[in-house]
Amino acid sequence: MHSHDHACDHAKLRIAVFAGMAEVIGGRHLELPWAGGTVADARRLVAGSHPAVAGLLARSAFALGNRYVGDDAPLAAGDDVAIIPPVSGG
Amino acid sequence: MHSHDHACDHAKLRIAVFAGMAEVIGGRHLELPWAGGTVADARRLVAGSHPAVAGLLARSAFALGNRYVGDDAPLAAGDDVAIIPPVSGG
Amino acid sequence: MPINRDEAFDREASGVAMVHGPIDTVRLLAAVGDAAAGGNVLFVGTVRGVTAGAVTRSLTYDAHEPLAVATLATLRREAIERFGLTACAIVHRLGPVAVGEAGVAIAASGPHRRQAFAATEWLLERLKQDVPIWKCEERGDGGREWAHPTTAPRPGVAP
Amino acid sequence: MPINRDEAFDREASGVAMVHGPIDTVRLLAAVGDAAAGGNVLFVGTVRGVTAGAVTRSLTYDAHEPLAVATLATLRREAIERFGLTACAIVHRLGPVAVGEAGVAIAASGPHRRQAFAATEWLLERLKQDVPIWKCEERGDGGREWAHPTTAPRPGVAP
Repeated sequence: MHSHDHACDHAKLRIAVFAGMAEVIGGRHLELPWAGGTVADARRLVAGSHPAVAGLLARSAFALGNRYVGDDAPLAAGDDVAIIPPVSGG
Repeated sequence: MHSHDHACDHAKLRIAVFAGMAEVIGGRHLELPWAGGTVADARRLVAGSHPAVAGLLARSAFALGNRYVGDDAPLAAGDDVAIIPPVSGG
Repeated sequence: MPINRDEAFDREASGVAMVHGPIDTVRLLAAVGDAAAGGNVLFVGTVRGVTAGAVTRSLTYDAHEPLAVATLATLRREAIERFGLTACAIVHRLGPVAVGEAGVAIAASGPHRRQAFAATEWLLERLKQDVPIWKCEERGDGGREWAHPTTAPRPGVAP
Repeated sequence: MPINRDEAFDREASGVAMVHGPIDTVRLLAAVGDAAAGGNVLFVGTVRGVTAGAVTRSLTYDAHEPLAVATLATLRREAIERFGLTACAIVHRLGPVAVGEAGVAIAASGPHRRQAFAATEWLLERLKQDVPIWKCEERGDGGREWAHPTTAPRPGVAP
Protein backbone atom coordinates (compact mmCIF):
# COMPACT_ATOMS: atom_id res chain seq x y z
CA MET A 1 0.00 0.00 0.00
CA HIS A 2 2.46 2.65 1.21
CA SER A 3 5.33 2.10 -1.18
CA HIS A 4 6.72 5.60 -0.46
CA ASP A 5 9.19 5.43 2.42
CA HIS A 6 8.98 8.70 4.39
CA ALA A 7 8.35 8.45 8.15
CA CYS A 8 4.67 8.62 8.99
CA ASP A 9 2.31 6.84 11.31
CA HIS A 10 1.68 4.28 8.55
CA ALA A 11 5.42 3.40 8.31
CA LYS A 12 6.22 -0.18 7.27
CA LEU A 13 9.11 -2.53 7.96
CA ARG A 14 9.93 -4.45 4.80
CA ILE A 15 11.57 -7.84 5.46
CA ALA A 16 13.11 -10.08 2.80
CA VAL A 17 12.26 -13.77 3.12
CA PHE A 18 13.73 -16.75 1.30
CA ALA A 19 13.35 -20.39 0.35
CA GLY A 20 10.76 -22.34 2.35
CA MET A 21 9.61 -19.23 4.19
CA ALA A 22 9.03 -17.34 0.93
CA GLU A 23 7.11 -20.32 -0.40
CA VAL A 24 4.78 -20.52 2.61
CA ILE A 25 4.25 -16.75 2.67
CA GLY A 26 3.79 -16.64 -1.09
CA GLY A 27 6.22 -13.81 -1.74
CA ARG A 28 9.82 -12.60 -1.35
CA HIS A 29 8.98 -9.86 1.17
CA LEU A 30 6.86 -9.25 4.25
CA GLU A 31 5.61 -5.82 5.29
CA LEU A 32 4.90 -5.06 8.92
CA PRO A 33 3.26 -1.89 10.26
CA TRP A 34 6.19 -0.36 12.09
CA ALA A 35 6.37 2.46 14.59
CA GLY A 36 9.82 1.30 15.70
CA GLY A 37 11.00 -1.67 17.74
CA THR A 38 13.52 -4.49 17.95
CA VAL A 39 14.13 -7.77 16.15
CA ALA A 40 12.15 -9.43 18.97
CA ASP A 41 9.18 -7.21 18.17
CA ALA A 42 9.44 -8.07 14.48
CA ARG A 43 9.53 -11.79 15.36
CA ARG A 44 6.31 -11.47 17.37
CA LEU A 45 4.56 -9.59 14.57
CA VAL A 46 5.63 -12.09 11.87
CA ALA A 47 4.65 -15.09 14.01
CA GLY A 48 1.28 -13.46 14.67
CA SER A 49 0.51 -12.56 11.07
CA HIS A 50 1.99 -15.77 9.54
CA PRO A 51 1.57 -18.58 12.09
CA ALA A 52 2.50 -21.17 9.43
CA VAL A 53 6.13 -19.98 9.57
CA ALA A 54 6.36 -19.60 13.36
CA GLY A 55 8.32 -22.84 13.80
CA LEU A 56 10.81 -22.04 11.06
CA LEU A 57 11.04 -18.44 12.26
CA ALA A 58 12.13 -19.58 15.70
CA ARG A 59 15.06 -21.35 14.06
CA SER A 60 15.91 -18.36 11.85
CA ALA A 61 18.27 -15.42 12.27
CA PHE A 62 17.71 -11.78 11.30
CA ALA A 63 20.12 -9.88 9.09
CA LEU A 64 20.38 -6.11 8.86
CA GLY A 65 22.24 -5.35 5.64
CA ASN A 66 25.12 -7.87 5.54
CA ARG A 67 25.26 -8.40 9.33
CA TYR A 68 23.38 -10.78 11.55
CA VAL A 69 21.66 -9.01 14.44
CA GLY A 70 20.38 -10.29 17.77
CA ASP A 71 16.86 -10.06 19.17
CA ASP A 72 17.56 -6.78 21.00
CA ALA A 73 18.77 -4.92 17.89
CA PRO A 74 16.58 -1.94 16.94
CA LEU A 75 15.03 -1.90 13.46
CA ALA A 76 13.76 1.19 11.64
CA ALA A 77 11.40 1.53 8.71
CA GLY A 78 13.53 1.58 5.57
CA ASP A 79 16.16 -0.79 7.02
CA ASP A 80 17.41 -3.63 4.82
CA VAL A 81 16.11 -6.53 6.94
CA ALA A 82 16.06 -10.23 6.06
CA ILE A 83 15.04 -13.44 7.80
CA ILE A 84 17.66 -16.16 7.38
CA PRO A 85 16.33 -19.69 8.04
CA PRO A 86 18.69 -22.67 8.52
CA VAL A 87 20.84 -22.97 5.42
CA SER A 88 21.33 -25.88 3.01
CA GLY A 89 23.68 -24.71 0.26
CA GLY A 90 26.45 -26.79 -1.25
CA MET B 1 77.22 -57.97 -28.91
CA HIS B 2 74.94 -61.00 -29.07
CA SER B 3 71.67 -59.32 -29.98
CA HIS B 4 70.24 -62.61 -31.21
CA ASP B 5 68.54 -64.37 -28.37
CA HIS B 6 68.94 -68.11 -28.86
CA ALA B 7 70.37 -70.09 -26.00
CA CYS B 8 74.11 -70.55 -26.25
CA ASP B 9 77.03 -70.41 -23.91
CA HIS B 10 77.25 -66.68 -24.57
CA ALA B 11 73.64 -66.12 -23.32
CA LYS B 12 72.95 -62.72 -21.80
CA LEU B 13 70.46 -61.45 -19.24
CA ARG B 14 69.11 -58.09 -20.38
CA ILE B 15 67.92 -55.88 -17.51
CA ALA B 16 66.01 -52.61 -17.90
CA VAL B 17 67.19 -49.78 -15.66
CA PHE B 18 65.57 -46.41 -14.97
CA ALA B 19 65.99 -42.91 -13.64
CA GLY B 20 69.11 -42.36 -11.51
CA MET B 21 70.38 -45.86 -12.17
CA ALA B 22 70.09 -45.39 -15.95
CA GLU B 23 71.89 -42.08 -15.63
CA VAL B 24 74.86 -43.55 -13.71
CA ILE B 25 75.07 -46.57 -16.00
CA GLY B 26 74.70 -44.40 -19.09
CA GLY B 27 71.97 -46.45 -20.74
CA ARG B 28 68.48 -47.90 -20.36
CA HIS B 29 69.66 -51.53 -20.19
CA LEU B 30 72.33 -53.68 -18.64
CA GLU B 31 73.51 -56.94 -20.13
CA LEU B 32 74.93 -59.66 -17.93
CA PRO B 33 76.57 -62.88 -19.16
CA TRP B 34 74.03 -65.41 -17.96
CA ALA B 35 74.16 -69.18 -17.71
CA GLY B 36 71.14 -69.13 -15.36
CA GLY B 37 70.69 -68.09 -11.74
CA THR B 38 68.50 -66.12 -9.38
CA VAL B 39 67.77 -62.45 -8.67
CA ALA B 40 70.42 -62.63 -5.95
CA ASP B 41 72.99 -63.75 -8.55
CA ALA B 42 71.98 -60.87 -10.84
CA ARG B 43 72.34 -58.42 -7.94
CA ARG B 44 75.90 -59.62 -7.29
CA LEU B 45 76.85 -59.36 -10.95
CA VAL B 46 75.40 -55.84 -11.34
CA ALA B 47 77.04 -54.60 -8.12
CA GLY B 48 80.35 -56.08 -9.31
CA SER B 49 80.23 -54.60 -12.81
CA HIS B 50 78.75 -51.22 -11.75
CA PRO B 51 79.91 -50.45 -8.21
CA ALA B 52 78.62 -46.85 -8.55
CA VAL B 53 75.04 -48.16 -8.33
CA ALA B 54 75.60 -50.72 -5.57
CA GLY B 55 74.04 -48.53 -2.88
CA LEU B 56 70.95 -47.72 -4.93
CA LEU B 57 70.71 -51.35 -6.08
CA ALA B 58 70.51 -52.54 -2.48
CA ARG B 59 67.41 -50.37 -2.07
CA SER B 60 65.88 -51.54 -5.36
CA ALA B 61 63.48 -54.32 -6.27
CA PHE B 62 63.51 -56.60 -9.29
CA ALA B 63 60.54 -57.00 -11.60
CA LEU B 64 59.94 -59.92 -13.96
CA GLY B 65 57.35 -58.74 -16.47
CA ASN B 66 54.73 -56.89 -14.44
CA ARG B 67 55.48 -58.72 -11.17
CA TYR B 68 57.97 -58.00 -8.44
CA VAL B 69 60.15 -60.97 -7.62
CA GLY B 70 62.23 -61.87 -4.58
CA ASP B 71 65.94 -62.62 -4.41
CA ASP B 72 65.43 -66.37 -4.78
CA ALA B 73 63.43 -66.12 -8.00
CA PRO B 74 65.12 -67.79 -10.99
CA LEU B 75 65.86 -65.64 -14.04
CA ALA B 76 66.45 -66.93 -17.56
CA ALA B 77 68.07 -65.33 -20.58
CA GLY B 78 65.30 -63.66 -22.55
CA ASP B 79 63.24 -62.79 -19.45
CA ASP B 80 61.78 -59.29 -19.19
CA VAL B 81 63.72 -58.14 -16.13
CA ALA B 82 63.86 -54.65 -14.64
CA ILE B 83 65.46 -53.01 -11.61
CA ILE B 84 63.03 -50.75 -9.73
CA PRO B 85 64.74 -48.22 -7.44
CA PRO B 86 62.76 -46.29 -4.78
CA VAL B 87 60.01 -44.37 -6.54
CA SER B 88 59.23 -40.65 -6.60
CA GLY B 89 56.24 -40.10 -8.88
CA GLY B 90 53.38 -37.72 -8.23
CA MET C 1 22.95 -8.22 -8.55
CA PRO C 2 23.78 -11.74 -9.73
CA ILE C 3 27.25 -12.13 -11.15
CA ASN C 4 26.68 -13.43 -14.63
CA ARG C 5 28.92 -16.19 -15.88
CA ASP C 6 29.74 -14.05 -18.88
CA GLU C 7 31.12 -11.30 -16.71
CA ALA C 8 34.79 -11.38 -15.83
CA PHE C 9 35.54 -13.71 -12.96
CA ASP C 10 37.77 -11.41 -11.01
CA ARG C 11 39.98 -13.59 -8.88
CA GLU C 12 41.94 -10.71 -7.42
CA ALA C 13 38.88 -8.71 -6.42
CA SER C 14 36.96 -11.39 -4.61
CA GLY C 15 37.45 -14.94 -5.88
CA VAL C 16 33.80 -15.70 -5.16
CA ALA C 17 30.72 -15.62 -7.34
CA MET C 18 27.08 -16.62 -7.44
CA VAL C 19 25.98 -17.57 -10.97
CA HIS C 20 22.62 -18.23 -12.61
CA GLY C 21 24.04 -20.37 -15.43
CA PRO C 22 26.38 -23.37 -15.61
CA ILE C 23 29.53 -23.11 -13.51
CA ASP C 24 32.70 -22.84 -15.59
CA THR C 25 34.83 -25.33 -13.64
CA VAL C 26 37.65 -25.18 -16.17
CA ARG C 27 38.01 -21.46 -15.62
CA LEU C 28 37.86 -21.97 -11.86
CA LEU C 29 40.77 -24.41 -11.89
CA ALA C 30 42.75 -22.16 -14.21
CA ALA C 31 42.10 -19.22 -11.90
CA VAL C 32 44.08 -20.84 -9.06
CA GLY C 33 47.04 -21.93 -11.20
CA ASP C 34 50.32 -20.45 -10.00
CA ALA C 35 54.03 -21.25 -10.34
CA ALA C 36 54.21 -21.26 -6.53
CA ALA C 37 51.56 -23.99 -6.29
CA GLY C 38 52.24 -27.72 -6.32
CA GLY C 39 48.82 -29.00 -5.27
CA ASN C 40 45.61 -27.93 -6.98
CA VAL C 41 42.25 -29.28 -5.87
CA LEU C 42 38.93 -28.70 -7.59
CA PHE C 43 35.74 -29.87 -5.93
CA VAL C 44 32.54 -29.92 -7.95
CA GLY C 45 29.27 -30.73 -6.22
CA THR C 46 26.83 -32.08 -8.78
CA VAL C 47 23.13 -32.81 -8.49
CA ARG C 48 22.72 -36.51 -7.80
CA GLY C 49 19.84 -38.23 -9.59
CA VAL C 50 19.06 -40.70 -6.83
CA THR C 51 19.28 -40.22 -3.06
CA ALA C 52 18.42 -43.16 -0.80
CA GLY C 53 16.30 -44.71 -3.55
CA ALA C 54 14.30 -41.53 -4.26
CA VAL C 55 14.65 -39.95 -7.69
CA THR C 56 15.68 -36.30 -7.84
CA ARG C 57 14.65 -34.38 -10.94
CA SER C 58 16.42 -31.12 -10.20
CA LEU C 59 17.46 -28.75 -7.43
CA THR C 60 16.67 -25.08 -7.13
CA TYR C 61 18.92 -22.79 -5.08
CA ASP C 62 17.81 -19.58 -3.41
CA ALA C 63 20.11 -17.18 -1.55
CA HIS C 64 20.44 -13.86 0.21
CA GLU C 65 22.90 -12.90 -2.47
CA PRO C 66 24.75 -9.93 -0.91
CA LEU C 67 25.13 -11.71 2.43
CA ALA C 68 26.06 -14.99 0.72
CA VAL C 69 28.76 -13.30 -1.39
CA ALA C 70 30.12 -11.43 1.64
CA THR C 71 30.18 -14.62 3.72
CA LEU C 72 31.89 -16.60 0.95
CA ALA C 73 34.50 -13.85 0.57
CA THR C 74 35.21 -13.94 4.31
CA LEU C 75 35.50 -17.75 4.31
CA ARG C 76 37.81 -17.61 1.29
CA ARG C 77 40.13 -15.09 2.96
CA GLU C 78 40.13 -17.16 6.15
CA ALA C 79 40.98 -20.33 4.19
CA ILE C 80 43.86 -18.64 2.38
CA GLU C 81 45.32 -17.50 5.70
CA ARG C 82 44.60 -20.65 7.71
CA PHE C 83 45.91 -23.13 5.13
CA GLY C 84 48.57 -20.96 3.46
CA LEU C 85 46.91 -21.21 0.07
CA THR C 86 48.37 -19.75 -3.09
CA ALA C 87 44.93 -19.04 -4.50
CA CYS C 88 41.29 -19.96 -3.97
CA ALA C 89 38.04 -19.47 -5.85
CA ILE C 90 34.43 -20.38 -5.01
CA VAL C 91 31.34 -20.36 -7.21
CA HIS C 92 27.80 -21.30 -6.20
CA ARG C 93 24.89 -21.72 -8.57
CA LEU C 94 21.47 -20.09 -8.10
CA GLY C 95 18.09 -21.04 -9.55
CA PRO C 96 17.23 -24.41 -11.09
CA VAL C 97 20.04 -26.97 -11.61
CA ALA C 98 19.54 -30.22 -13.53
CA VAL C 99 20.80 -33.64 -12.45
CA GLY C 100 24.49 -33.98 -13.31
CA GLU C 101 25.08 -30.23 -13.32
CA ALA C 102 27.25 -28.44 -10.77
CA GLY C 103 25.67 -26.62 -7.84
CA VAL C 104 28.93 -25.56 -6.25
CA ALA C 105 32.61 -25.58 -7.17
CA ILE C 106 35.64 -24.76 -5.05
CA ALA C 107 39.23 -24.56 -6.31
CA ALA C 108 42.24 -24.21 -4.05
CA SER C 109 45.96 -24.27 -4.73
CA GLY C 110 48.86 -24.39 -2.32
CA PRO C 111 52.56 -25.14 -2.28
CA HIS C 112 51.71 -28.66 -1.08
CA ARG C 113 48.75 -30.90 -1.75
CA ARG C 114 47.60 -31.29 1.85
CA GLN C 115 46.92 -27.57 2.12
CA ALA C 116 44.74 -27.60 -0.97
CA PHE C 117 42.80 -30.70 0.12
CA ALA C 118 42.27 -29.51 3.69
CA ALA C 119 41.20 -26.03 2.60
CA THR C 120 38.70 -27.32 0.04
CA GLU C 121 37.08 -29.68 2.53
CA TRP C 122 37.02 -27.00 5.23
CA LEU C 123 35.44 -24.47 2.86
CA LEU C 124 32.73 -26.93 1.87
CA GLU C 125 31.86 -27.65 5.50
CA ARG C 126 31.73 -23.97 6.34
CA LEU C 127 29.75 -23.12 3.21
CA LYS C 128 27.11 -25.70 4.14
CA GLN C 129 26.87 -24.28 7.67
CA ASP C 130 27.34 -20.54 7.32
CA VAL C 131 26.34 -19.24 3.90
CA PRO C 132 22.71 -18.10 3.37
CA ILE C 133 21.94 -20.39 0.45
CA TRP C 134 19.06 -22.88 0.38
CA LYS C 135 18.20 -25.80 -1.84
CA CYS C 136 14.79 -27.08 -2.89
CA GLU C 137 14.66 -30.64 -4.12
CA GLU C 138 12.20 -31.48 -6.89
CA ARG C 139 11.56 -35.21 -6.73
CA GLY C 140 10.55 -37.63 -9.42
CA ASP C 141 7.17 -38.15 -7.71
CA GLY C 142 6.36 -34.46 -8.20
CA GLY C 143 7.04 -33.48 -4.59
CA ARG C 144 9.27 -30.56 -3.73
CA GLU C 145 10.75 -29.40 -0.47
CA TRP C 146 13.04 -26.64 0.71
CA ALA C 147 15.78 -27.95 3.00
CA HIS C 148 16.00 -26.16 6.36
CA PRO C 149 17.89 -28.67 8.48
CA THR C 150 16.56 -28.93 12.01
CA THR C 151 19.96 -30.04 13.24
CA ALA C 152 21.69 -26.88 12.01
CA PRO C 153 22.55 -24.07 14.40
CA ARG C 154 20.69 -20.83 13.82
CA PRO C 155 22.56 -18.94 11.07
CA GLY C 156 24.90 -16.20 12.21
CA VAL C 157 25.23 -17.66 15.69
CA ALA C 158 28.76 -18.72 16.52
CA PRO C 159 28.83 -22.32 17.77
CA MET D 1 53.75 -48.11 -25.59
CA PRO D 2 52.94 -44.67 -24.24
CA ILE D 3 49.29 -43.72 -24.43
CA ASN D 4 49.22 -40.57 -26.47
CA ARG D 5 46.98 -37.75 -25.32
CA ASP D 6 45.36 -37.75 -28.74
CA GLU D 7 44.28 -41.35 -28.37
CA ALA D 8 40.91 -42.06 -26.82
CA PHE D 9 41.01 -41.99 -23.07
CA ASP D 10 39.12 -45.16 -22.44
CA ARG D 11 37.57 -44.84 -19.02
CA GLU D 12 35.80 -48.16 -19.19
CA ALA D 13 38.85 -50.09 -20.25
CA SER D 14 41.29 -48.89 -17.64
CA GLY D 15 40.80 -45.32 -16.41
CA VAL D 16 44.56 -44.87 -16.19
CA ALA D 17 47.08 -43.42 -18.61
CA MET D 18 50.68 -42.29 -18.91
CA VAL D 19 51.03 -39.37 -21.31
CA HIS D 20 53.99 -37.62 -22.94
CA GLY D 21 52.16 -34.34 -23.55
CA PRO D 22 50.07 -31.99 -21.40
CA ILE D 23 47.43 -33.68 -19.24
CA ASP D 24 43.88 -32.87 -20.31
CA THR D 25 42.42 -32.20 -16.86
CA VAL D 26 39.10 -31.01 -18.28
CA ARG D 27 38.59 -34.32 -19.98
CA LEU D 28 39.61 -36.16 -16.82
CA LEU D 29 36.95 -34.41 -14.74
CA ALA D 30 34.35 -34.98 -17.45
CA ALA D 31 35.28 -38.66 -17.53
CA VAL D 32 34.11 -39.19 -13.94
CA GLY D 33 30.83 -37.24 -14.30
CA ASP D 34 27.80 -39.38 -13.54
CA ALA D 35 24.17 -38.81 -12.53
CA ALA D 36 24.82 -41.08 -9.52
CA ALA D 37 27.66 -38.83 -8.29
CA GLY D 38 27.25 -35.86 -5.97
CA GLY D 39 30.91 -35.22 -5.14
CA ASN D 40 33.59 -34.83 -7.80
CA VAL D 41 37.20 -34.16 -6.88
CA LEU D 42 40.01 -33.36 -9.28
CA PHE D 43 43.57 -33.17 -8.00
CA VAL D 44 46.24 -31.71 -10.24
CA GLY D 45 49.86 -31.85 -9.12
CA THR D 46 51.77 -29.06 -10.84
CA VAL D 47 55.50 -28.39 -11.01
CA ARG D 48 56.31 -25.79 -8.37
CA GLY D 49 58.85 -23.15 -9.37
CA VAL D 50 60.39 -22.75 -5.94
CA THR D 51 60.99 -25.38 -3.24
CA ALA D 52 62.55 -24.31 0.05
CA GLY D 53 64.11 -21.27 -1.64
CA ALA D 54 65.65 -23.27 -4.50
CA VAL D 55 64.45 -22.53 -8.02
CA THR D 56 63.15 -25.46 -10.06
CA ARG D 57 63.32 -25.08 -13.84
CA SER D 58 61.52 -28.27 -14.79
CA LEU D 59 60.93 -31.88 -13.82
CA THR D 60 61.48 -34.95 -15.93
CA TYR D 61 59.58 -38.15 -15.20
CA ASP D 62 60.77 -41.64 -16.05
CA ALA D 63 58.76 -44.83 -15.53
CA HIS D 64 58.60 -48.57 -16.05
CA GLU D 65 55.53 -47.94 -18.16
CA PRO D 66 53.86 -51.36 -18.31
CA LEU D 67 54.36 -51.95 -14.58
CA ALA D 68 53.31 -48.38 -13.76
CA VAL D 69 50.11 -48.66 -15.80
CA ALA D 70 49.32 -52.05 -14.26
CA THR D 71 49.94 -50.73 -10.74
CA LEU D 72 47.82 -47.62 -11.35
CA ALA D 73 45.00 -49.79 -12.69
CA THR D 74 45.14 -51.98 -9.59
CA LEU D 75 45.13 -48.95 -7.27
CA ARG D 76 42.20 -47.44 -9.17
CA ARG D 77 40.15 -50.62 -8.88
CA GLU D 78 40.99 -50.84 -5.16
CA ALA D 79 39.96 -47.19 -4.63
CA ILE D 80 36.63 -47.69 -6.40
CA GLU D 81 35.87 -50.67 -4.18
CA ARG D 82 37.24 -49.27 -0.93
CA PHE D 83 35.58 -45.84 -1.17
CA GLY D 84 32.46 -46.81 -3.15
CA LEU D 85 33.35 -44.50 -6.01
CA THR D 86 31.12 -43.89 -9.00
CA ALA D 87 34.13 -43.38 -11.27
CA CYS D 88 37.86 -42.70 -11.12
CA ALA D 89 40.57 -41.73 -13.58
CA ILE D 90 44.32 -41.25 -13.18
CA VAL D 91 46.86 -39.74 -15.57
CA HIS D 92 50.60 -39.33 -15.01
CA ARG D 93 52.93 -37.38 -17.22
CA LEU D 94 56.25 -38.73 -18.59
CA GLY D 95 59.29 -36.85 -19.89
CA PRO D 96 60.04 -33.17 -19.27
CA VAL D 97 57.38 -31.02 -17.57
CA ALA D 98 57.68 -27.24 -17.24
CA VAL D 99 56.96 -25.22 -14.10
CA GLY D 100 53.21 -24.71 -13.73
CA GLU D 101 52.35 -27.75 -15.84
CA ALA D 102 50.65 -30.85 -14.46
CA GLY D 103 52.69 -33.93 -13.59
CA VAL D 104 49.79 -35.96 -12.28
CA ALA D 105 46.01 -35.66 -12.18
CA ILE D 106 43.47 -37.80 -10.35
CA ALA D 107 39.69 -37.45 -10.67
CA ALA D 108 37.23 -39.30 -8.46
CA SER D 109 33.47 -39.11 -8.13
CA GLY D 110 31.18 -40.65 -5.56
CA PRO D 111 27.65 -40.36 -4.27
CA HIS D 112 29.00 -38.17 -1.44
CA ARG D 113 31.88 -35.76 -1.29
CA ARG D 114 33.82 -37.49 1.49
CA GLN D 115 34.26 -40.59 -0.65
CA ALA D 116 35.72 -38.57 -3.51
CA PHE D 117 38.08 -36.58 -1.25
CA ALA D 118 39.27 -39.61 0.68
CA ALA D 119 39.82 -41.68 -2.45
CA THR D 120 41.80 -38.96 -4.21
CA GLU D 121 44.09 -38.42 -1.25
CA TRP D 122 44.54 -42.16 -0.74
CA LEU D 123 45.37 -42.67 -4.42
CA LEU D 124 47.98 -39.92 -4.33
CA GLU D 125 49.66 -41.43 -1.28
CA ARG D 126 49.70 -44.87 -2.83
CA LEU D 127 50.87 -43.54 -6.20
CA LYS D 128 53.82 -41.85 -4.53
CA GLN D 129 54.73 -45.07 -2.68
CA ASP D 130 53.93 -47.89 -5.07
CA VAL D 131 54.07 -46.85 -8.71
CA PRO D 132 57.39 -47.21 -10.59
CA ILE D 133 57.67 -43.58 -11.67
CA TRP D 134 60.64 -41.33 -10.89
CA LYS D 135 61.23 -37.60 -11.07
CA CYS D 136 64.41 -35.72 -11.89
CA GLU D 137 64.52 -32.12 -10.75
CA GLU D 138 66.37 -29.63 -12.94
CA ARG D 139 67.29 -26.68 -10.76
CA GLY D 140 67.87 -23.07 -11.64
CA ASP D 141 71.58 -23.44 -10.74
CA GLY D 142 71.97 -26.06 -13.49
CA GLY D 143 72.04 -29.01 -11.11
CA ARG D 144 69.85 -32.02 -11.70
CA GLU D 145 69.03 -35.00 -9.53
CA TRP D 146 66.85 -38.09 -9.72
CA ALA D 147 64.79 -38.58 -6.59
CA HIS D 148 65.18 -42.01 -4.99
CA PRO D 149 63.97 -41.40 -1.44
CA THR D 150 66.05 -43.17 1.17
CA THR D 151 63.08 -43.24 3.52
CA ALA D 152 60.91 -45.16 1.08
CA PRO D 153 60.38 -48.90 1.44
CA ARG D 154 61.82 -51.05 -1.32
CA PRO D 155 59.26 -51.07 -4.18
CA GLY D 156 57.02 -54.10 -4.41
CA VAL D 157 57.57 -55.05 -0.78
CA ALA D 158 54.37 -54.95 1.24
CA PRO D 159 54.76 -52.76 4.34
